[in-house]
Amino acid sequence: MKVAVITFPGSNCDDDVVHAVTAVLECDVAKIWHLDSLGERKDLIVLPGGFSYGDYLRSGAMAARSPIMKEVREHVRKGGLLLGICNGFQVLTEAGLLPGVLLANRRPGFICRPCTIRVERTDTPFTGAFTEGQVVNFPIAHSEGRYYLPSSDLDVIESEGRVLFRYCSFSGTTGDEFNPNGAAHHIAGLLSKERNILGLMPHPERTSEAILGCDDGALFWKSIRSWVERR
Amino acid sequence: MEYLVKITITLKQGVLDTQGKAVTASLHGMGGYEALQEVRVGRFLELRLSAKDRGTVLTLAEGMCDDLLVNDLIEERSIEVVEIR
Amino acid sequence: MEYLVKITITLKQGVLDTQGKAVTASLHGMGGYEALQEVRVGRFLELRLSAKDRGTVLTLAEGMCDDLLVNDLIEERSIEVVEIR
Amino acid sequence: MDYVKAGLRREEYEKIRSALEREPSDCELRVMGVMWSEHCCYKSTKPLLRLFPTEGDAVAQGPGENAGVVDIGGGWGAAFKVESHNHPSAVAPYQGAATGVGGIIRDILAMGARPVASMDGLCFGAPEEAKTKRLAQGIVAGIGGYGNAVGVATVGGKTLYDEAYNGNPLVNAFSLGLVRLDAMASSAVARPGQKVLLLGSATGRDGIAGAAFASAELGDDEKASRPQIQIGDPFEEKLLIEACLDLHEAGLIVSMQDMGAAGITSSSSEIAAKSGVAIELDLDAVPLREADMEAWEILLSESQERMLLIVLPEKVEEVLRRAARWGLGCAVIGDVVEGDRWVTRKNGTVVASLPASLIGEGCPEIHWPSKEPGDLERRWSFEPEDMEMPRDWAAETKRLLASPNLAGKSWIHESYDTMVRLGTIAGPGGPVSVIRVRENGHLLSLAMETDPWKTALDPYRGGTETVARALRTLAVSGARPLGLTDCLNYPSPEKPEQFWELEQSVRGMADSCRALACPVVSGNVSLYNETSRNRILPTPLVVAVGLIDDPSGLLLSGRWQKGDRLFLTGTVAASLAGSQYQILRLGQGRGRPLDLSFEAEREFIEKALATARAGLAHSGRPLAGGGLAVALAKEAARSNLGAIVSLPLPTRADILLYGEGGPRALYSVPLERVEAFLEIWNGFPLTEIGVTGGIALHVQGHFSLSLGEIDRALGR
Ligand SMILES: Nc1ncnc2c1ncn2[C@@H]1O[C@H](COP(=O)(O)OP(=O)(O)O)[C@@H](O)[C@H]1O
Ligand SMILES: [Mg+2]
Repeated sequence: MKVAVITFPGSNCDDDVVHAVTAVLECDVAKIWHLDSLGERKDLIVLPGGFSYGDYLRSGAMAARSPIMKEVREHVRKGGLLLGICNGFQVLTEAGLLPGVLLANRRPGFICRPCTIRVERTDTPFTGAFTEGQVVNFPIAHSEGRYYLPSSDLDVIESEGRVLFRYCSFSGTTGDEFNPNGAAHHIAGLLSKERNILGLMPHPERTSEAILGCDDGALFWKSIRSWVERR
Repeated sequence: MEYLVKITITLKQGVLDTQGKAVTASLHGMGGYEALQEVRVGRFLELRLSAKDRGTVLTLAEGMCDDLLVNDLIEERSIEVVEIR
Repeated sequence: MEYLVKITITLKQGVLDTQGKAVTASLHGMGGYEALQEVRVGRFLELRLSAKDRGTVLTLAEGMCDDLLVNDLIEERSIEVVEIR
Repeated sequence: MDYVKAGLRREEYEKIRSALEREPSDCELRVMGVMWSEHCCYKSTKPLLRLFPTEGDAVAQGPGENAGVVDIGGGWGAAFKVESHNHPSAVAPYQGAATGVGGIIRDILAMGARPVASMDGLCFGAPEEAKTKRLAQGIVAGIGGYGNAVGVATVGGKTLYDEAYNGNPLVNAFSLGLVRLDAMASSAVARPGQKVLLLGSATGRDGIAGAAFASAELGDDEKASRPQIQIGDPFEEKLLIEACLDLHEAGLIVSMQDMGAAGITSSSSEIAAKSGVAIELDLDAVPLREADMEAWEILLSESQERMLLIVLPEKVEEVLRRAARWGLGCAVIGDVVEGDRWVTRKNGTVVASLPASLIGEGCPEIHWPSKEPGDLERRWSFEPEDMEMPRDWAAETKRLLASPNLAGKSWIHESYDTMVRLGTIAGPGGPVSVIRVRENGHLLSLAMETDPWKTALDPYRGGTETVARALRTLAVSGARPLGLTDCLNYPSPEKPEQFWELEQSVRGMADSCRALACPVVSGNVSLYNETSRNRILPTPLVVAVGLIDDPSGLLLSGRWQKGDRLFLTGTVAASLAGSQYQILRLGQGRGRPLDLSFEAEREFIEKALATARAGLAHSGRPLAGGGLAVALAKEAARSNLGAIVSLPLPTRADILLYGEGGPRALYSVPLERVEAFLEIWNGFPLTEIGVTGGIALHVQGHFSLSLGEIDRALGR
């Protein structure tokens, strides 16, 4: 499997994704500076977390307009997988590759802690190794994670089954008290219509190795590999 | 000619402004500001441009808003052009 | 009476505008905006207040700026009061 | 401009004049005024700093460079340092704290190390004051705002409150980076013929002469004494980190130097003096944010996110190319030549020409008079009987747990990115922070400690206890200490009683370091933390760094398992002097803190290390603020498990429950390992005090608190 992680100026989880994917899958992961070209065809492109362009103006806005995004769009048009984590999710919405926007947390301010989310479906490129309804711990670290979309559009993405992860309790129930940022419909992860783009607020790379206290994230990377290999 | 373009960006009605709410709450907490009903937090940009006329400036400014400065899903803008030289 | 207070907050001259720098560079990188010389990023606040007259409103607004809204070490403000009802 | 206005004393001015054999120019006077400020040249404390032991097996770089470096095995070193940003944070809490974080990160970077972990030590004023809340919120937001964005994990810290810090909060920023020992950067290797480059932000009027500002008492009218404050740009800093490491790894730079206090002046003159060369700067080549800046403004600007590079002429082009790729400004601003001069020109004329060695090292030391305070007797006169025993132990314990100094600090550390870089094995929330070093397979333990209350009562003993506590914390986690860094936060040294406190506490720290074989590899001094109304408690803060070779030898806290036996190692008879219990009850410390036995400390450290390495305990916690009762409660809360505890009563119950000081720890040991545990601790005071289980902490004869009550008290 060929993976590329894009580094925008200010990205800071790029090395983490490279490490986690390499550690779990033992495959080659290329780290690509935003001014460079993607090179050979990739199976998966990751837009990592961090503070691209300082998160100035609006999170993800400037990265979404950076030159490499042209190639990224080309990649998804051909059916390649695209994953945006945290700031990467913000880039995806700002780039119009996913609908909606991530607003300041319900209680303004940065929040970093472990976080439980529920896997809503397993027939996707990103979740094949999970079981439906499984609760996993992917930590969060953001100040703008409140997913927002006008409610009629929310109905559309729900009816299309595009909500892949929701914030929930340890036992899998959803509710405002388990929603760390006030995201609409408790959305933590959202798919594109074609299912090849995923925006994910929590960080699977932060729980991909047992030494970090939890390795739920490993299943996430393994899901992607199985899907790529089956294709 | 040199122009100053002032762009005021506000959140659309209906989009919950958590920062505004937090500011309102802290002002209420300080006492003496019971008269305050609501604060909404927006952005103010000042652009310096040189262009041959006001019309060009406005087109450029609109373009920059569309391309980067404003997110139409949640934000509204108002643009004012001032000639400075 | 109800008033709308519009507060525009900008960085003082000489204070590093980290956001403006990044936004300017980003717009330049997009091509087509060579006419742009500089962007400065500030804040815009809209307050809804009820008070008996404009003078009271202005005093309150100034107070809130001093107490919380504006960091006068690095920022400048301009206040506009609009009567809405 | 006269020398007094420049901040120089007569003696200093005379020395400059005789070294120059002429009157110094205005620009030179201003430069020297800043460079010879306390903040830059440690003139009041140099003699004291010499007391610290600075050598040891693990020391790869002791004090004197931008940061100390210890050998952590496998060819790797850890570069670390703590630095204060107290005065700036008092006037501009967000920006002051943010730029403090940025500054310490650049010091680490200047060693050629990649910064990977930060910690913050915060002292705030009385918690109920509105001003304290405003300062605390701004400071915490600034630390998070900067640290989160640059992608360096904040893995722990320390926060305390006391009215002595009203209007004078302390912000001590610590950072640690990893560097290959054979690729450590040095500021002593510049040679004639090389070029001087400035990388990063353009130079503006911010923070001009901030170092001098940091070296004086805060004025009563803060606004009047506010210099142009520095604005931090973590986005630029992130690029600067990547660019510098890129250039360093590619072998494109000879040397680099961060620009902190006194900006271009200190960075360039330091390189010149340490390398034994002259540097000539052309100020017209410095990229400016405002065109009309004067020479001295350019020289003393503390604009953030800049680094000075020394580069071979043939590599300049490649450096400029790479800088552009990283989106950073970069300009050639001068040359390295033969001699001992530091020469700067503007518009073709020389504006300053000083001996390089004079600037950094020439300042005459000041030996402030020292006098033992007259009130020691009174400070020390305290008998436990002076305090009534609590009637309701449950209420007393809850009150202690809920006190701002002991309650949970999640509102602070959850606003920090504690996990980025995937190195955090134990983040904030326990006594020790642990990171993994993927490069060599080892772990590093970090412990930040300060105890101003005990230091105020007895500076010497407070100093010994502060260092010892950090080393105990490391040992309990299984880490052998490699070295430590310290930040000496004090009021003005010019009052003889205050200088005595400074002196005595440094002696205490130094004796502890020597006796416990932990060299000091870096540090920082912040004096004049007082206003006309208030002065801070003497607040020496340390961060000790220790190594755990084999990750399986790590022992953390908050990990009780059902049926574990609980042991208190160390004496049961601690002291109430300066304890949190006493502070809470009396509003101040009274009495004389315990005198440490270094022998006992050494024994404790060896036994604690052996315990962790052999994996004999599920959980271990050194006793600190709040003593045994608070340790039990915190262990129970974090383990989500109760315990039944019964205590011996050779002393007053409050001393036993809440007393502090000395080498003591609370261990939870699974039944099958009790025997081996006892064997290791044989010969050291040890008391079996209970067994874990249930959903309440039940201390027989004293109190019973449910886990819910404990959580609520701690604010969890
Ligand atoms: N300023 C801070 N920054 C980061 N972490 C902090 C800070 N202050 C306190 N903490 C963390 O909060 C926890 C509780 O603080 P404290 O009561 O001092 O420690 P302990 O758990 O040893 O009693 C510690 O783990 C500490 O690392
Ligand atoms: Mg330095």
